[in-house]
Amino acid sequence: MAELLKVNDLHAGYGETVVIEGLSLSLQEGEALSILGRNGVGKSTLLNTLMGLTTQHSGTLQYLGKDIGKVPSHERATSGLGLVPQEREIFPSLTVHENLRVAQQPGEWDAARIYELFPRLAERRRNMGNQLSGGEQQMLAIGRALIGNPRVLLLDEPFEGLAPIIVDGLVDAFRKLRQNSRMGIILVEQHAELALELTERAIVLDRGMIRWEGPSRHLLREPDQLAELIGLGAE
Amino acid sequence: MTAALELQGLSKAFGQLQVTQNVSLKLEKGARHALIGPNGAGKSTLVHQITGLLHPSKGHILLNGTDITRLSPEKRVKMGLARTFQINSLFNHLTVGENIGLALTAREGRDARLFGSITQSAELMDEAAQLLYSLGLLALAHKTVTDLAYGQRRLIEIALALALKPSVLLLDEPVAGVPSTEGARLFDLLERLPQDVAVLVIEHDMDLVFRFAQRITVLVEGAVLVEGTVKEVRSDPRVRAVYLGERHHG
Amino acid sequence: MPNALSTFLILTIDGVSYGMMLFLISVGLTITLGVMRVVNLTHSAFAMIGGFIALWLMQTTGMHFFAALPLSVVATMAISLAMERTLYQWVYKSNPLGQLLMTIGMTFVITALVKNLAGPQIQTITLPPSLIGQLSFGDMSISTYRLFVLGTSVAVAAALWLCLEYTTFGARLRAAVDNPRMARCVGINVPLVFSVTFAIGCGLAALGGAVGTQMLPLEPYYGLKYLVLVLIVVAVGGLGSLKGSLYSALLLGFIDTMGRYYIPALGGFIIYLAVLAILLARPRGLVGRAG
Amino acid sequence: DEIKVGLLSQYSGTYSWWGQEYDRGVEMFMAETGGKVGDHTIVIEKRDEGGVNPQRARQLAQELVIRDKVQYLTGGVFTPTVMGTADVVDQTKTPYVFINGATSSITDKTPYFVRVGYTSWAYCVPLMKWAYEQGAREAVSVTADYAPGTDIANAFDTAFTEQGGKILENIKVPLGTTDFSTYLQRVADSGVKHVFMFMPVGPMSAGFIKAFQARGLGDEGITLYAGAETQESDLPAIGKSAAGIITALNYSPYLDTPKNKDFVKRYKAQFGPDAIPSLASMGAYDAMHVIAEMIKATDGKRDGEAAMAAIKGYSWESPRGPVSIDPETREITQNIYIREVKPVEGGLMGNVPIFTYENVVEPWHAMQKK
Amino acid sequence: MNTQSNRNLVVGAFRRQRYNLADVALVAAAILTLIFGEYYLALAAMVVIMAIFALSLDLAQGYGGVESLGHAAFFGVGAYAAALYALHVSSEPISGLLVGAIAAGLAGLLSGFAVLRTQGLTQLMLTLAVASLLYELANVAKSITNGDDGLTGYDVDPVLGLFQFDIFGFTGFVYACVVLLLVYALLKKLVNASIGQTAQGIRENQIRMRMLGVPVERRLWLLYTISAAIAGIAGALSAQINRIVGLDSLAFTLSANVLVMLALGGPGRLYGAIFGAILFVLLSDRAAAIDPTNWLAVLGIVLILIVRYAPDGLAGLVSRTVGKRSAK
Ligand SMILES: Nc1ncnc2c1ncn2[C@@H]1O[C@H](COP(=O)(O)OP(=O)(O)OP(=O)(O)O)[C@@H](O)[C@H]1O
Ligand SMILES: Nc1ncnc2c1ncn2[C@@H]1O[C@H](COP(=O)(O)OP(=O)(O)OP(=O)(O)O)[C@@H](O)[C@H]1O
Ligand SMILES: CC(C)C[C@H](N)C(=O)O
Ligand SMILES: [Mg+2]
Ligand SMILES: [Mg+2]
Repeated sequence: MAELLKVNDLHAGYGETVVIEGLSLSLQEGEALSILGRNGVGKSTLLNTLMGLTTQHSGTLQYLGKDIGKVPSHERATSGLGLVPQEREIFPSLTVHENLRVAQQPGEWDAARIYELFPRLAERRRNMGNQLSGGEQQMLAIGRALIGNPRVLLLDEPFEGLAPIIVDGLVDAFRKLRQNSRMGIILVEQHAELALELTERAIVLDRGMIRWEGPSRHLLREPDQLAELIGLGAE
Repeated sequence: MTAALELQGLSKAFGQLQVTQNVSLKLEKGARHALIGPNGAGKSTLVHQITGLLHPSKGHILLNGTDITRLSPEKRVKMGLARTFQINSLFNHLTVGENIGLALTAREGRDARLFGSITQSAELMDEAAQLLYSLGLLALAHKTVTDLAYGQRRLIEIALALALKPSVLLLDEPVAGVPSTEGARLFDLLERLPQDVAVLVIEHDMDLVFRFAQRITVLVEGAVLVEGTVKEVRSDPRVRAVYLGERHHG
Repeated sequence: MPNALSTFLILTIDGVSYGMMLFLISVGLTITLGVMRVVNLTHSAFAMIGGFIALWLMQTTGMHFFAALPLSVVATMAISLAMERTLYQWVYKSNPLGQLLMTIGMTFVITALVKNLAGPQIQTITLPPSLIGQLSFGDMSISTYRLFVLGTSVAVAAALWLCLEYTTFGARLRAAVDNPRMARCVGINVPLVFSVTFAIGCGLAALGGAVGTQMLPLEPYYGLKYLVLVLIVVAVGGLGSLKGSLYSALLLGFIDTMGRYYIPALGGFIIYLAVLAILLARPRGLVGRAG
Repeated sequence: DEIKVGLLSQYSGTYSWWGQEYDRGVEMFMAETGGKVGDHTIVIEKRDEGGVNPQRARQLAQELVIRDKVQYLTGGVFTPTVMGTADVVDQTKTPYVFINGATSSITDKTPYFVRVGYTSWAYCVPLMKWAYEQGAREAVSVTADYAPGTDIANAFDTAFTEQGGKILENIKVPLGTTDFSTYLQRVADSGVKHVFMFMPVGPMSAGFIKAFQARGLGDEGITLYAGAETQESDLPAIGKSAAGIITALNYSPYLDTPKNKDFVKRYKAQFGPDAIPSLASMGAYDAMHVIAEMIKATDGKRDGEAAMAAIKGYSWESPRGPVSIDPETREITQNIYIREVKPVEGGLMGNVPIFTYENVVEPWHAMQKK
Repeated sequence: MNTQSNRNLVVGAFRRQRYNLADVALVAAAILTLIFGEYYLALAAMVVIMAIFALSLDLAQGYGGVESLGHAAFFGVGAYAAALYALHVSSEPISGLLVGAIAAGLAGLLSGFAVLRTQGLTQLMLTLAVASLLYELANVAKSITNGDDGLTGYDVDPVLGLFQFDIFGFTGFVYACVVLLLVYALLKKLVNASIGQTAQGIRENQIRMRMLGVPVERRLWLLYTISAAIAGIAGALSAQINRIVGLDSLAFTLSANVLVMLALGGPGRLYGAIFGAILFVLLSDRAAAIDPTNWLAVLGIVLILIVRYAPDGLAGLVSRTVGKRSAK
């Protein structure tokens, strides 16, 4: 089993500001990892750093054994990293279909499969990106990441703003995806239980550092500890 | 008693797409009402119409008994309507404090004053501090919005609406992106709003909705599917089929 | 007295061909400004560079007009590419106001350079015999040159429209503009896309500059002088809309021509009145894209 | 002593051709004299008027006189930029020998103005006479829509009517026009055979003439009459289509006089074989000549009144022919040449003199007196 | 935490334009000019006039986010109004300034109706169109404005009946400085007041401002009118000090120049406008004297470098080095 990602003593942030302070983790092929933590602890920043969108101050970042710390974002994307950003960031002046088309990379996912996963998008395929409802945008953001056929999928709160029934569908799809492919997944999610159910390993972040790391099952069984880890800390 | 907010047969289309179809809805004073429905059902579009950012092609909107269908957005706000946006709409390059300051200035009708600013009013500054404190934002008051994490920005979105002290408050997915514990805390805060404030909330987190709402309207493809109490809606098989799915029927 | 109808027809053709030439010169800016959101006030200077290169080629090497035309376009594209890779990297990073200043600064520098190289006097490109003269249709005669301008512009418009609306490149470009950060995340090489697009925009300007010398003669201050005209066409058309620029160039060309003939007293007013009226009625321009 | 002379010209913008030409005229004078008048040395302070900007011209004049202590001003491209300096010149009694700016009334503004260029009337009156003598009876005038244009339209009309002709229509073209098709359509529709034009030297002139020929109006036998529009520097851009245009002006580089031949030769030696002097470089050269005369008369002292008195009635031999300063009006009395654009040696086109109206006294002032 | 300190947390979150070192430096510069720059006073007065003009644009653009390529419209209207007033009504200068301000303010009020409904490029073009129309109007109305030749021949009385305008520009400079000082103080008050904050809010997010109940257009209108009136004061000053008003005071070049000044100095800071005016006017004067032919290239290079290395203008540089602006 190949190691997809290996992060060692990473320090990163925005310009001078350091948000991630000395974080290490690794992700194996076919593995799913959830990242939990309160608002503002640096979950998104971590994903953004993997994608090359922030300033990396020190530490190393390896993808398939190669250091990608200096590789530009678009090359990371074409070589197999895919991001569903927290704020969706749909391209407003592209239609739904074009939003998918620009992200297409060779592989099993294509527009037809995305439309199958989200029939709603098929109905709206001619809408401009800024003429979508919030949930539709979320679906499109997920579809856009999938159609890039990534080996590592970075999901930043993908279930936010979706109708419960869609979340159910997505959860099913997520499970299926995990059975059928060797994709590695990093999932940032505010609904901790849901995230823990879907992944085998979890990391709890606090102020850019790992506060807890272990099997997801463990936290599911210990709701008190979970609450303590991600609940309300000192104000 | 006149309703705080009343929609009468509202309709709206984008080209072929009928986003709002003959929607009628009534919020009494102090109502705690939820609007739910599938993605793209037309919930946000409805809020846009109520606040005047979009114009319905048919129907009327009444605020405390006055027809506001043709009024400009800002007039509606002055009459006691406030909203939050599903996608954050803040003053990104201003500080958190300045954001709230703008809302308070506007509410007090001081926004055109050529001299003097609200920083000179101890009362209003205390109010701002109080509001920020209640949302856990006080320590961030001096930060520029762009330097905040998403969840923190969500809270400012709500703070801006609350600062207006509205009589009708429309919340478009207020806690999306806020961790569940803090989301719950936020809803507590909403519950503690003065008794005469009518709240209409759009939310996909059913735990919160079921706890908070007295009545729920379900919107599907622009039309009202059912309206009723939590219990009625929750057990409605149609709602389950198109929206709730299996996890939330219990 | 010739009859009023044929006068009107001749004026129509004048107006349309003038409008088409405006379109050629401004369409590149529609792309850089409207699609790439770069306030490129150097655009009209690139038109001038194209014109001067064509002129220089024809004068020094005796090259034929039809050979000099594509060569000057290519040369201008090369120059623009070199500038894009260097100076424009700064431009992209600044806000609209900063872009405005930087690019106007570049126009100043180019103007001074051209003036030192070519002198302050005006110059025009000599047309080949095949473009000189008139074609007669009944009792109306139309200049061949104007027909040539018309044909070239129509071809360019069609090609561009197809490229931007129907190819993946077009979509990627728009994505890169909407949100460069996210575009990179879906694997779009944003700098490359920008370079190519920029060069195409400048190449078009060069074509317009070289073809249009009969109507807008070359001189060092060309870049500053016709800038406003070009900006007006783009604004009236609606940002980023090719169709919009086409309509607006045609409309303005037509209104200007007709106005000058039938209401000469309004002379210089007419175009600004038209702009004011159109933009008041349609603040996003004739074909305004949302967002 | 060091005598400072302020040179106001156009160094930036569309009209910077004037800057180049004034500089050359001045440089020729300096090269010829070594910049010396007796034991005084002339130092030139150049300033850029930057377009038709009377306010700026006034400010520059003020700074030149007050701050830089210039004793004389010269240059000036447009009527407004010359007029703008009037009160500064008047208050500080600084003689201003202006080279261009064709409105007659300029010299009335202050007794310290003196003209070495020409006025619209000075060339329009002979041109109208010539046109009438060649058989023109009905004509239209096409003029740029700004003050000098209006002035010239007036001059055309008065002078042509006086001869017995009739101007059917005055077509005004806004400044900055590039597409002349409509105006030419009006010309065609009017059915006349003679067109008097006035445009500022530069793109508009060239554009108009080209469009005139491209529309086939020349081929239909319509004669175009002009003044300075067919500058030798612009003729290459106008091309062959300029052939046959009749113009009237106070100078032509193809004047067949020894003085002018020498002038052209020295000009080419100094600025390159392709350079051809123009009314502007010639004017600047003469302006320096006048200033030198003033310096001589005052022995380098700052005395505006004495300087002005010294050149009233002064006459000399200019490259353009014999000239003198009218003591009353401070206008220049000079020959006006009727010129035709035709091929000259070197494969070029040029304005070749075909007739001379000698010693033309500025007509507008003469008219005012009546 | 007590309420007092909580309140201070909030109050401290508001960034304000205080008087700072930059202002002291400017006053010192003015005084030094007066003492040592006796031959440069005409130029210095020009700087001051342009500073007022740039300040007016800063209010509309730097604070209100209204983009303008036609601000000369108001400068010109103010200038012509003051000149015509001096010519036909009274040559008293201070009332002349007011007349200029009112006329320009009216022009702002009227054109604001058209301009403020739009944004971005459209707005730029509308401002340009308005200014161009006024330009053409002034050109056509030769009997009133004297067209290209420029309006001259009016007298201006001594300021306050005491200080005669002199050819050295002494009175002119001091007079302009005093006006600048007053305008500057007024603007400082304005931008720190509620209207200033409202303006920033509108610039940041119009829709949200509406959703706070602010009639956005009306507020911008107010701001734009004030800005126009101040531009009118600058124009009127220019008319009184220079004794001539040309069409160029309505021209595109002037509009473009003032925009450049503001950007050089740094918008949204007030003293930036003053820096920009100083830099631009001095630079163009010096460069033009040294090499009139190529000064444009010099200006171009300076522009490029400033935007590159001091993107928020000289004022930004200053505030970064002086560290005055309350950051973070
Ligand atoms: N663009 C930015 N510039 C500067 N600081 C930033 C920026 N974005 C985020 N931060 C800061 O970095 C810290 C971490 O932010 P991040 O967005 O990674 O948090 P998060 O864990 O994803 O929070 P949330 O759950 O609210 O999305 C926060 O304190 C935030 O204020
Ligand atoms: N400007 C527009 N033009 C065309 N269609 C639009 C436009 N704006 C929104 N729509 C469509 O209208 C429908 C309703 O959108 P709306 O945002 O109201 O949905 P919603 O109920 O709020 O959904 P969500 O829960 O996902 O936020 C969507 O299908 C959307 O695609
Ligand atoms: C450039 C020239 C055409 C200027 C004109 N002679 C004038 O008086 O202003
Ligand atoms: Mg986040
Ligand atoms: Mg919604």
